[in-house]
Amino acid sequence: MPDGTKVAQAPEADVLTVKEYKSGDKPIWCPGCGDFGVLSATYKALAALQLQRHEVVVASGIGCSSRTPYFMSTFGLHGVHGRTLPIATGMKLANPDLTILVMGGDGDLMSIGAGHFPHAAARNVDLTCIMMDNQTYGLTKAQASPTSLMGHKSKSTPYGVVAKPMLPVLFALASGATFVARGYSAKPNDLTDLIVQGIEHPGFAFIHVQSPCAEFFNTYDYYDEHIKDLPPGWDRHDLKAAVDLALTEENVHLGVFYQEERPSLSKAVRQFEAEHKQFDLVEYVQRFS
Amino acid sequence: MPDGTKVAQAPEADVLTVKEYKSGDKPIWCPGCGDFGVLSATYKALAALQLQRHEVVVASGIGCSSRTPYFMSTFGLHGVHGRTLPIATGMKLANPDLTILVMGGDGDLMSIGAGHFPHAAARNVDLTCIMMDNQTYGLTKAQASPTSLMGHKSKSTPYGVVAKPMLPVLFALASGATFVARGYSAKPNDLTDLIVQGIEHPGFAFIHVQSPCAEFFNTYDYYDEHIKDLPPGWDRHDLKAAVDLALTEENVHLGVFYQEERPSLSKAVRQFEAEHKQFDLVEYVQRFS
Amino acid sequence: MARDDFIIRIGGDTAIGGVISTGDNFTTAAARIGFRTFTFRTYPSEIKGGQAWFQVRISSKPVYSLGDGCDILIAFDQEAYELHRASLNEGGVLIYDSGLVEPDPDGNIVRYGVPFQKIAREELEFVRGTNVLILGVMAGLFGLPPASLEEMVKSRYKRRAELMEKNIQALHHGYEYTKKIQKEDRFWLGTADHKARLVMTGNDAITAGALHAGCRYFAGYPITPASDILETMASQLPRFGGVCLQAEDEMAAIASVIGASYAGAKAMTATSGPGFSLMTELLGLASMAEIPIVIVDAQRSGPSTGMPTKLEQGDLFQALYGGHGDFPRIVLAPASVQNCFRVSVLAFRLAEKYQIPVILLSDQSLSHRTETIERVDTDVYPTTERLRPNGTNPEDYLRYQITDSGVSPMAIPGLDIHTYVATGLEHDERGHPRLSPQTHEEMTAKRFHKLEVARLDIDNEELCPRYGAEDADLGIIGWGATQGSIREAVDRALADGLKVAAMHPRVLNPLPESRLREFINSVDRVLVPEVNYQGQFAHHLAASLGITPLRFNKIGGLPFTPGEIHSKIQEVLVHA
Amino acid sequence: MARDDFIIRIGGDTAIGGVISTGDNFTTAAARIGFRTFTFRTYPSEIKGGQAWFQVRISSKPVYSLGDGCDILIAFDQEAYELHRASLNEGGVLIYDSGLVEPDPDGNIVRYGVPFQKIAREELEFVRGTNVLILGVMAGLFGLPPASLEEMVKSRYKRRAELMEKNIQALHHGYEYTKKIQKEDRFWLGTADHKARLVMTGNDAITAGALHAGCRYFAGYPITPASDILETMASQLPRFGGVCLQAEDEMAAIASVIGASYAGAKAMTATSGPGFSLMTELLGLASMAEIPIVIVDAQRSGPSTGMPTKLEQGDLFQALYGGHGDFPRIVLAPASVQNCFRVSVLAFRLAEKYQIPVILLSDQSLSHRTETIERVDTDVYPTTERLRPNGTNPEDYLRYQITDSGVSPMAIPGLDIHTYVATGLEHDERGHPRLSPQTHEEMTAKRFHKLEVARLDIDNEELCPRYGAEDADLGIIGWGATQGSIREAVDRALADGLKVAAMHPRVLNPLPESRLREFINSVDRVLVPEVNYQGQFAHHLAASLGITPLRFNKIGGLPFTPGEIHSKIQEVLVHA
Ligand SMILES: Cc1ncc(C[n+]2csc(CCOP(=O)(O)OP(=O)(O)O)c2C)c(N)n1
Ligand SMILES: Cc1ncc(C[n+]2csc(CCOP(=O)(O)OP(=O)(O)O)c2C)c(N)n1
Ligand code: SF4
Ligand code: SF4
Ligand SMILES: [Mg+2]
Ligand SMILES: [Mg+2]
Repeated sequence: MPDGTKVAQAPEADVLTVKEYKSGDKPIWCPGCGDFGVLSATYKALAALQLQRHEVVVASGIGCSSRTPYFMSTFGLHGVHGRTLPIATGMKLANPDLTILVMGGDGDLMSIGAGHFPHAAARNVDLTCIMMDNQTYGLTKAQASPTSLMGHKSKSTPYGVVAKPMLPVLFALASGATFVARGYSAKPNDLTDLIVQGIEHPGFAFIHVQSPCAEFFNTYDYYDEHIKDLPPGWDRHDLKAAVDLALTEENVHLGVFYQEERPSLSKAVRQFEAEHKQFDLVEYVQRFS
Repeated sequence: MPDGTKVAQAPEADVLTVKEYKSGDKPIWCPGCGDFGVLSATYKALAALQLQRHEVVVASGIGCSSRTPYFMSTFGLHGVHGRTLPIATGMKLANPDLTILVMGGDGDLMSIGAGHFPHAAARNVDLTCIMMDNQTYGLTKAQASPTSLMGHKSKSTPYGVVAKPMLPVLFALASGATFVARGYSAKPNDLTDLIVQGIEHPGFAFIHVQSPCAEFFNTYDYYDEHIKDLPPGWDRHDLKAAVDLALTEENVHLGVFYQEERPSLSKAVRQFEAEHKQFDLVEYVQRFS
Repeated sequence: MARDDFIIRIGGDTAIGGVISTGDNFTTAAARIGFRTFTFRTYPSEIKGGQAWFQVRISSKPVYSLGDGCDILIAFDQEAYELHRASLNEGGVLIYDSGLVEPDPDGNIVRYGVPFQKIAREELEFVRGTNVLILGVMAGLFGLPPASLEEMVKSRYKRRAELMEKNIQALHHGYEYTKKIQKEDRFWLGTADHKARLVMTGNDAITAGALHAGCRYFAGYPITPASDILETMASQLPRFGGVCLQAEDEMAAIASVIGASYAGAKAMTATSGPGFSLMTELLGLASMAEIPIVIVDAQRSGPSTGMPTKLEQGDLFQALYGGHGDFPRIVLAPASVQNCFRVSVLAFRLAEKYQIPVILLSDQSLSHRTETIERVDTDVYPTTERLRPNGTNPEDYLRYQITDSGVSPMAIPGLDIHTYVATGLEHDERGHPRLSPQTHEEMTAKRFHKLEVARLDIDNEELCPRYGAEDADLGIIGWGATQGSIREAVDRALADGLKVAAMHPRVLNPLPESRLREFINSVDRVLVPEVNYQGQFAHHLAASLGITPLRFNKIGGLPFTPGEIHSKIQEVLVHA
Repeated sequence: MARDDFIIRIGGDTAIGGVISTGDNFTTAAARIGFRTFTFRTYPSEIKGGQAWFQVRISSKPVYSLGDGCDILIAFDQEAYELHRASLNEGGVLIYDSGLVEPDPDGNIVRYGVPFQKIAREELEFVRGTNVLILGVMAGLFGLPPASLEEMVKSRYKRRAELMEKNIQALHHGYEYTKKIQKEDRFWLGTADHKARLVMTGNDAITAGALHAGCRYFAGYPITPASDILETMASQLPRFGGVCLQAEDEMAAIASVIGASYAGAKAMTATSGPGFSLMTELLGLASMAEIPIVIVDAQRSGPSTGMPTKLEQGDLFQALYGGHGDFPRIVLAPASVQNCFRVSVLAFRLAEKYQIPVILLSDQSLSHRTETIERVDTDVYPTTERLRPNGTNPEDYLRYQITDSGVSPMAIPGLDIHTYVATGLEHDERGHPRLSPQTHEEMTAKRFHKLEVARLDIDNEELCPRYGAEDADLGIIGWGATQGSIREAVDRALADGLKVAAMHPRVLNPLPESRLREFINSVDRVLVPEVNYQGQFAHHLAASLGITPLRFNKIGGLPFTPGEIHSKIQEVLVHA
């Protein structure tokens, strides 16, 4: 949609491998950080889909997880804390051919960004939102987050968290997301597959990733033990079943909880364009005479 | 909790009637506005509970519905658009003996205020949140709101709303609210009863009120016809049932969907106080020597 | 001698209704046959009920302001009469519903009592026709050909034949009624030039300017008095191939505008004070990441919720200085409805050229008042495209390259293969985070340097016009919608023989320094009138130019009248 | 001659670790026996890895600043050596891990190479003891009694006997090791006064001041460098009978603070730039509804996310002018850690007394550096309670009564029976919405009048001290954490025979105008040094006092050193 001529594209490698999606910059995360797994799954998903680097934008907020764009050779935007979903919505509406990934933390998307999440889901903005949930604030060094469990003691909650943890999968389902899944950073191949599906899904795809913070809240042992696949024969089109499971499970099921087809926002608004007579300014100002 | 001596209380009438809860100011709503019904139910609920006027605070944001505090003889705060829940949280934490009502619109609480709602619910702040849902922005004259139905044409959505409507009852349940109910402004007696229960509930009580905008989006006929009670034998302690119904119904069931006991935020934090050694400043600064 | 430059004010409770529409209809009819009009409207804060009023100045010559007081007052009810009686100028006309209003005797005015409601009820049996009846009376009394009004009524009810019929009847009834009235006043519309002009509000003109400039993405959240920009964009942008989004709040609105611009669209949001305050953090991101955006702030009376339906020029501080850290932004203020179009186009020009957030400060009076304006010749206002990395090898691409102008090429995802990461962290030329003192110094200087270059674009007569005496003793510097009143006041003072001049920059940051200095140096004293309490522009001028201007402030929700400024000029020059 | 006023800098990669804790431990041990200390620390932006450094100045006499460069550099690795070598003063000492660092030959410094890591690994078989080993070496080389360090190690590991043992061994190993070193430098800690002082950071002192002033509600959202105020409040407030909330964002934080204060608690929030920008709208509500709140903004290098771990004085504009509409707020800036306590108490005093939002501007250096400070005598800082409607008949109660001071009695729900509605709409004295010009004028004047009355409280020597020559040619006006460096620079310039003086107001709005004017009038020229790009305070002074000060700006994330300001003084007075 933007004006301006499409610049002749430089010849890309015939087949894009993971290497091509890496930027020169080495991730600055702590050794063992779950985000490494998410990053590598993202590289692999892009390679699997053979997406052109200049047609992909990775948008993020602020946090350890939100550093991701710097490690990718695609376009990227590292914005402010909590506003990534509306930023990405603008990108998609203005330039609907782009593939847009929103990557951020549990704090970024569910605390300061909580007000935007249900609206992006309800609008079915066509993007893939990958939330790296470490149940803590990594970058600001270990305060509680909205997904911290009750009783969790942290620097900011020395006597324990008193709020019920937010359930990201339930929150997404209740908000009207059309693709809702969970992955685990320590299972990057499965995660790759989810990201591929999320990108292919024509609407708001939410992927909740358990991505432990090795430095401040190391939950690998817990998740290694508890993580499991969705029940066999899971019907991803059964919203009620998805909601009921999300309501009771301990955030440990991996796979696609739910998927539905609904016109995406960018599709719907382009429809208006098609349906209504086009104007130019002269015609438009006519109405003021 | 605030310092300062309790001022000798002026003799109140022995029994407080609805009249005593009215301020001198006449509501400035349009004739037929649903908010009249909500206001009168609120008066009646306070009278039913015989709450002292100076121990009640009605907090609101901006919108037609948020004008409510001016028509009450209690304490009140008419703040800014969307921030009422955190304002009320501060009130309750600072002064836990107060009865706090949060009153506002679907725009105030679910659009600009959507980020605060799940957190207030998750924390189980002990207050009663009465949302007057007219599926439109009344005060700014008839733009779409988060509860407007898909396809709804409004001044701001001349080609129809493309987002799925938010489901306030589901949103509250998914966020961890411990009391969730729905009323209808045209049934003020039932609504009074819900508000009484909400105030008595020791935690976050959310009351979704269908309160039509007579001026810009008159839905009386629709609701008069469709509104019905919760199914007979409804078990208000069954979260799954509540969620399942909220997921599928058309926002028409009246009554208490769900109730649960969980320590409220103000209780929980007072507990910290009780459990830990009290300091004065001299003791405190000791640690820096 | 008949006067064809006069001011009509209409007042009444919105519960009765029709105050604004009666005024609007009269205005449109007059404008269609070539009269110049200038309106003002103010709403009560109540949702329904409370006093609204509408004012229109009509003339066969160009009009620049609302004028002083009113010449003709049409009182729908007693409260309206009481509220406005003091504003009726000597020799003026009071028209009132003689069934509802009991005016006091007053020898200085002409009074016409007509039982409007009674006539509508009893003679027309059509109560809802009261407003059109009044229109007919106004036309008869002041010489507006009823044909022009009839045409309007027809087009309005073109799909409801019965209503059309009844309204036309009411119109003529009113018109005929005036034949029974003994005309004692001297107001009479002669003939006008019959030239086709546009009647637009400031919001309309801003929106039209944006559409012309190529704006193809708009996001906003409803707020008075900016909502109609959102509403117009919602209905029109799809017709221009663009997209409009009603966002969940103002942060989401500006965030999505930043995203849309990053992705290549010219993008805008519009809001008023409270929403503008909420945008503070993201304004800084746009400046730091050098993403062009346009923000319209239709100022209203603050602080906080303040007086949402009233005007004030109170957000200048926030526009100039709001936000943490040092970052540049451009601030514009259109001076009239006609000027709104040009300044709106300019906003996009500067935003795109300098990759910087541009704030366009309008205000409630400008947003909602209409003016007859000349047809815009769009060719005069060329559109501007941002600098792209055309031809650069993607490996060598520096998104934040330090250049002479401070402007660096900006790649567009999907169109350019020059991938990069836009960021709010301090960064090197490639856009990689870098927290060294030297980088921060260089990059801060780069970003601010763009303002210095932009200053050269705007430090000119067109964007900073001067008016009045060459050799003035007093120089007035104004901004925004006060221009018309200042201009008329200067004219009156010149007629008094006073030496006064005025300058009215459209760009408030960066300031057109050389024009301003020249002006300041050419006068003895500087007066800065503005509709706010703190003298925000005076403060900015004082700090930026090292002057100590006289301040002249008015608050309360009403615009300056020419008379108020004229008196102030006299006070400074004559009585001082 | 031995020098007992010297500066140690320690640098290294955080992946190795221990840079900050080594410095902190040495500092605490020195302070415990009566030395004055002044520290500075800076973190990398990486989560793990990247260069951190710590600096401490130690003296037996009071110290006011970080000083210039460093006298002793302890390089943990090669990169640290390279980063800091140029900062090592002539005659200084380089201590380095001879297994990791290869220093260039340099005849102007003394070098002690010790294979720290190797010793720890091979001799102690305790790699994690490297830092304590270094501490032992530092103690031995510069005369700190090892007993004081031993005590610290003991208390730190009091619950882990084995670790305690190993660390004490490492400590003594390091101390003994120095006997093998030929000491060639002249730095030696003599004896100090053994007086008990406190070692606090600015954040600690602000928190302690707030607790003393009666703050019983705190809400915040984590952000560098303010997070530790939230963390301390979370652990301490319950012990004082108060409540602390980690909010979901900064808007919720300030909103809940407004609610808590409305409900009667003294309430505060703390944040840094991005969060402060998000609070803009609600700041206006607090001012309009006259609800006392305290906001700490621990400034960091902006704009946008900027350089989150670096210092800058870049949020002054936002503090003074941020927000739509005209509304008053008070802005304070503590000048040192010692001063933080007092200014924090003052913040609550002014907030409660004038029912107004008070912004306390700290910065990253002040937030995180420690100083040895004198024990606070809390009696000197009385607490203040807000005016209540005691005795008034509730029927007659006017929440927003217009009074001589502009301050009106504020009822507290539950305690007072004087119910009212606090509001952000313009309102009459009772608090009822009222949108008339007259009400808006009167109420705006009332709200701003409070600043004029508050000015009388703060326009005094205590809160606006003057320093230096009586008959100065050059007057320096500074604000915030630059005080120490300015003071030392003035001392050096006075020693040069230059006539220079300094003034350092703690209150930036309202300005202590009479003290400032007197000072300005007493000097020929005014210089305003500040750590920002635009010269924000200079701008404010220029607009407010009609002066045109010389500006001296530094950005990049490091504080002014005394030497930099001294050179500037010389440049202005000698070389000009
Ligand atoms: C407006 C604002 N508030 C606070 C911060 C400080 N901050 C940076 S990241 C962060 C939270 C990080 O947590 P999360 O989003 O879960 O990401 P993680 O680091 O855990 O990956 C916070 C509070 C900020 N940058 N901006
Ligand atoms: C920050 C901000 N944005 C926008 C507005 C304008 N505004 C006032 S009320 C309102 C929405 C009203 O809708 P709702 O909350 O549903 O209340 P209702 O009037 O329908 O009862 C809006 C957008 C505002 N006052 N402040
Ligand atoms: S702090 Fe935690 S989340 Fe952040 S980089 Fe380290 S391990 Fe990852
Ligand atoms: S506009 Fe609608 S919501 Fe507002 S007062 Fe009128 S009827 Fe009620
Ligand atoms: Mg996290
Ligand atoms: Mg509504």
